[in-house]
Amino acid sequence: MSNEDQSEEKETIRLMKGLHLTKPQLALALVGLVVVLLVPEIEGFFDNLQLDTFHNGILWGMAALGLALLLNKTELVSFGHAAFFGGGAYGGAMLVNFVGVDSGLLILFAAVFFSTAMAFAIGWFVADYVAIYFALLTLAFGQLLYAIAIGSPTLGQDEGLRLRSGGEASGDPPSLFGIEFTLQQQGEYRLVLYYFTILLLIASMIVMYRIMKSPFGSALEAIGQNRTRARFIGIPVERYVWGAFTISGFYGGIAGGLYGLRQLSIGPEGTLYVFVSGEILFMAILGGFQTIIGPIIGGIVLTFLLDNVRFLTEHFELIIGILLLLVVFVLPKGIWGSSEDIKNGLMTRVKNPAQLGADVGTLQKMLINAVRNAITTIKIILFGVK
Amino acid sequence: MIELPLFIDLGDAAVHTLNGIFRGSILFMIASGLTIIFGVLGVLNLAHGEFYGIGAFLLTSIATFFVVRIAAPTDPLSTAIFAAAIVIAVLLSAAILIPIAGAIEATVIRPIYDRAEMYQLLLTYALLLILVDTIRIIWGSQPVRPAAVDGQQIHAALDVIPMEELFGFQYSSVRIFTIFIGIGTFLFLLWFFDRTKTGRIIRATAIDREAATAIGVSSDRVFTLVFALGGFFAGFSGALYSVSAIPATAEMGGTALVLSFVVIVIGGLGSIRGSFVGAILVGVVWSWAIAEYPPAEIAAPFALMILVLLVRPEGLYGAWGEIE
Amino acid sequence: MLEARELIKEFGDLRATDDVSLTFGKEDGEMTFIVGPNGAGKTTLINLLTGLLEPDEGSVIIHEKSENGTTERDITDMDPEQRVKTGLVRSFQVVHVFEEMTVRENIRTASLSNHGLTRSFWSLSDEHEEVENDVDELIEQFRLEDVAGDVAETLPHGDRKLLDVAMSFALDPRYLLLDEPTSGVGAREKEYVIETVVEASKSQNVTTVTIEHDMDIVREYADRMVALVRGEVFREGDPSLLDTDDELRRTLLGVTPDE
Amino acid sequence: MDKPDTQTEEGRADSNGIGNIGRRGMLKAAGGTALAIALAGCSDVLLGDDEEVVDVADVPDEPVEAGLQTFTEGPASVLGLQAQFGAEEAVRRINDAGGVAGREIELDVVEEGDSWIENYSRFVDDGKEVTFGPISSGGHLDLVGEVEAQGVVNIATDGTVTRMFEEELDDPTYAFRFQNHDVMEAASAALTAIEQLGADEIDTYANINPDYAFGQDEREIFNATIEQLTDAEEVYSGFPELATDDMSTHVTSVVSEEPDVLFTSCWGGDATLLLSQGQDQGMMDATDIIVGPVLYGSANDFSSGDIEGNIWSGSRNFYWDFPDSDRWSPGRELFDAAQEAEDTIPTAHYMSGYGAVTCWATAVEGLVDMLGGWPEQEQIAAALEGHGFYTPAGYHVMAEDHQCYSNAHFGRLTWNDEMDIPVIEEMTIRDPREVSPPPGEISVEWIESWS
Repeated sequence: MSNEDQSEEKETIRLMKGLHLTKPQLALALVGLVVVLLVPEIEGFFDNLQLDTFHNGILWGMAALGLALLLNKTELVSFGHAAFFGGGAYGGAMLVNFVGVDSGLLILFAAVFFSTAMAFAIGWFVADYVAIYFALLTLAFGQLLYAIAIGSPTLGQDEGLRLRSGGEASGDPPSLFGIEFTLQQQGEYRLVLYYFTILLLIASMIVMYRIMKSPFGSALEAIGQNRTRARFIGIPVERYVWGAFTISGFYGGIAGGLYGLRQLSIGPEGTLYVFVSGEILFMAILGGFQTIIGPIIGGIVLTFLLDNVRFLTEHFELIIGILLLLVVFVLPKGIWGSSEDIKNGLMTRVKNPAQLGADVGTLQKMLINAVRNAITTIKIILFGVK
Repeated sequence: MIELPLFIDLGDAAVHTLNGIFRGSILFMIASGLTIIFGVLGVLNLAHGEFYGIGAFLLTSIATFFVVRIAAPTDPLSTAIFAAAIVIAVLLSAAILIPIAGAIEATVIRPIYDRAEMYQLLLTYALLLILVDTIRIIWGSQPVRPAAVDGQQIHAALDVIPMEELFGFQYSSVRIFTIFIGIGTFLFLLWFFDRTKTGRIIRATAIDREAATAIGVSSDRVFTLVFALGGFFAGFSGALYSVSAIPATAEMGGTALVLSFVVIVIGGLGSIRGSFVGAILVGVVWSWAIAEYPPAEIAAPFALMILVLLVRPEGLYGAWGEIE
Repeated sequence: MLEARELIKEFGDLRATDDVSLTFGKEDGEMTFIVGPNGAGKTTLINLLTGLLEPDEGSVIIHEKSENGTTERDITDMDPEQRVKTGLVRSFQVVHVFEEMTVRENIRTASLSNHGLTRSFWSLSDEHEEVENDVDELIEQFRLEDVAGDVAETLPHGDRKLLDVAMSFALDPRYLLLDEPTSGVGAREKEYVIETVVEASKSQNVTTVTIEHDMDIVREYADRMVALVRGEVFREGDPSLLDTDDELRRTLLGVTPDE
Repeated sequence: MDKPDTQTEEGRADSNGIGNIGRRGMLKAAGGTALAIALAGCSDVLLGDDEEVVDVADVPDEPVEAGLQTFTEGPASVLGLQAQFGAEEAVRRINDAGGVAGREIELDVVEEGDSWIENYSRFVDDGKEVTFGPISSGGHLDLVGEVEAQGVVNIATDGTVTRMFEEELDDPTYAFRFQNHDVMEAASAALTAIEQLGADEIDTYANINPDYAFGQDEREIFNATIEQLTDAEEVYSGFPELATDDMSTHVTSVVSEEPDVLFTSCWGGDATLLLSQGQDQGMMDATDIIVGPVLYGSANDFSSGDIEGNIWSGSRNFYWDFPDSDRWSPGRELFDAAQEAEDTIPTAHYMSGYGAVTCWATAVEGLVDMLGGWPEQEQIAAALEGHGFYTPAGYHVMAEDHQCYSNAHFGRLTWNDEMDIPVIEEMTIRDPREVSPPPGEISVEWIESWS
């Protein structure tokens, strides 16, 4: 879907204004869409493919997509994005618990409204800050919300809230599009919600694509690259960062609201804690935040890992840590962002097998360097800096 | 049997404050490393809290090794020997972190200095996960304390040192010493960066990496040294905390890290003075918040941070990435 | 007409501008050059006028012609981005461009802002005809055609300077404040850069205020010259003063008439 | 000291306790199957060589796949690993006794983390026939809706949300809880304090509870009970952050208030921290009695210096040395098994895992006997309601509200120098009817109805 540097010569197909795909890209997009739509059908055939995981992965990915707007354009690292994901989830849950609403759409609306309002409020505080201060301040706001949720008996403290009818632990799921579901029809409810999610996913990807390609997107990019200059071409920097932050919170709200509707039960640990913010951030980077589809892929992949490695080994943190390490060194543009590089790399090696020999050489050099570094380190520790 | 000190006499307010200063001293030793590493290397090390955790666990193992081999303190001499063993255990725990941190810097941190912030965060987060699990593999996932001495925790065995005669009031001697060590660390760091050659080289590197390289300083070595130094102090404070019988857990690094963020943001990133004042402030405010309004326990440090940032966006001693 | 009125700015003990009062553009399209030794407060003055710095005392006024004479508009408290909307635009001594954008995107972004389009998040950046026309024109005017598709950080220095100025022109300036547009540019390119800038200013009748160290350039292009020394206005008047005023020559060039 | 008038080691009276039921009687009550006997801990005596495995044609050949989600890491692993050890011991015994109606159990264990729903769904997808866990109370609330919807029986090992089966779940089908109605332990704590000090002697009390819903619940019930029975007034209530690293400020506050009674529901590392910092600051001298329902859960982490003073601890529904293990070998055998397999003192959470598995296995075995074939989930769920069974802890009944009822243990926490471990002495055991509301009633309302 993303197609940042399409060359004019290639034959493209225009899906909508500003959205042109080459034939292979279109084919890939269609295959992807079909796969996504068929996940509920095919999950039974694969041991490790779970609709739950896939669905949640998409939702986390949507939150990461909102964050990618900040990362990619304004070059700001938000380390408190769980505030909007969790804010959305809680916003929806509060409507269920305190107002007694059981319409899924209203719950989602409340979720989006609540998290957008929160992003609007927090954005006012943080829009002036840059670099690591921005990261730390967003982190502080995120933790403050976590502290409020876990300390408030009204919000259920660590137990969180249920989004089932009456807010009860085994109530019926909310209604969707006027359809009522009983507890036993929860599977069907989730299926409907899944397809609804796909619809919203496609819509939000298109919207994000357009935002990134729009004059507003250009202005944000200008802000990211040189705030002073942006100011002196007449861009109201803080207001625009505030706006981008709010949009990003809006995405977090949709994702969090749908997450609440999917889980039907939410708590602070899983939606608001600082490491949740970290996960959202890393999903965006893992998939490739410079693309539209990257954060979604990052969301699905990391969620898949988190859900599955746990069943394989007790030491899943170790495994995931090593994988992230590899991402930094081997796939800096993320999985999706690097797909072109990987393809090119493979093609060169197919055409020119001698390259493989050079690879071995590079690897050798890297190893020798690492050993050398280690020796220097020991020397420094023993004898100090020169 | 050892007499337990009672210090009700001191008055609640003073005890709450001392409790806060104690915690602040521990926090300072973690945060100072974080802030120096950020100031010189420009990397916010998310795995920094794990150095603290590893220090705490190392102490449990090393102190246990000593405790089962050395006579329990009964008279001044045996108390002195015992105390010396514990001091050695603390220093040893912290010292082990020097090669650990140094090796981490040289192998995985060094290649990412020129990368964008988010990659540095991602990498150090990966390190955090790896180190947490390494702790679990070595020490297990349940809370660990050093072996008891005749049923007493180490600090209780050491609390026979008469505080009342020394200071005129009753308070845990180990805690008092920890506070002194915190202040000592602060003064040492000021002296180190101001007066010593190595300290000045580090500062020069922090201010202008290229200029420092031009005058013949190996920035690689400086970075390794600084990272190892940060690891040392984090481990040191973890070890000290463990001496006070606080159970070491694999997760302790996370909480310490987040609180250290609060401290260095309040103080100003890169400022040693700032992190000292910030740490004591966070500790005391936290302690008083619990005493006056218990539900504020978790939120207090973050609320304080937001408040400070609203009034002084660059932190109390805003140094912005240069060591001060 | 742009007026600096009794501007004072202190940095600690240092008074960077000391009660500076100046008026620029009594006639539209006037080209004023500011000269002075290092640390004379030239850049500070421009920073105060454009809003990068806030003065400790004094004000910045724009005089606007209207049907019933002129009206004064105090812009001292305005943010830089608001001042840009009044036509007060600047360039920087150290090139400030969007390094990872192409030349075209750089100018386009400025132009989008000028057309008030940056709030639009549904249209596409490159689909606004009026913007594209402006961008084409500026690329031609600043002779950047060959590098239009190149990323800014890869450009040679002279082109970067031109790009910086071209972005300012994309904002339809009425007052253009240029901070050493030729600094760091090689001798041969210098002429080319300044000529291009002057040409553009003349053709659009823009009032310019330029900081310049090269006295030959000042002699050749200035309508008027202001010399700042230690934060104060030392001389103000015709550029020929550079040749006639001995004291000025001494202060500025370190030369005495005898030499 | 006056003898309390409830059952004690010396004065067991009530038929619901295990006291006056002989082993033969128990065998009868347990349904007589080899499995039930093995799980009650009497295999060596009663089974001998003639163990008889139920042989029914309709029982599948493959083993029963079961899943347990528990905290294997993090601060709560102090509880979670005990539950895992207990469940594994029960599984071992079941398999040694020939399985459940001939089917062995294969138990998969996964870290519960904060993914209760995902874990359960995964278990169900993987074809687990029964699931156990979690430890987390919040997790249990998350989970039960899922269990009810997906219809594979889950027996929670902990998940102490008082209102869970009182208010949240009306008419549950598949979700059960073996341990523990926290009302029983909090009320026992209050009763213990009153027995020890006398109702008239208690004027003030203080609370230190972990800052989450469980801590709030325990405090609420303790306060309700003590205020119902005495004129005492609460002088301090602190909620240290869960798994905190410093409680000294809370301790300072308690010491300065000098309450007659301190109640604490801190557990795991929090319990050791509270007691050791309490020792540092003289908290044991500043209070007349400290009552903590879950203190013994940290039995493996205490040192003798931590527990000096008048500290009384609960052990929920199980204490390995009650009745005295010299006389009651099942307790000793379970202790030895835990020592041998994991070098650990089995605590109440060991029983959480053990009891949950036992509850399910004995019910299913009985059902197979009755039906002559392997039962459906619905049938198992129905059979679990009202199901009574024995473990080395005594008799338990899974009531119709899906909350298991067991005896509550409370006694003085002391150090056993001989074994060099903490033990509980002067154990008082309370019938569940004494300290738990009847199914359908709300705990606090029930306590407030006492006269």
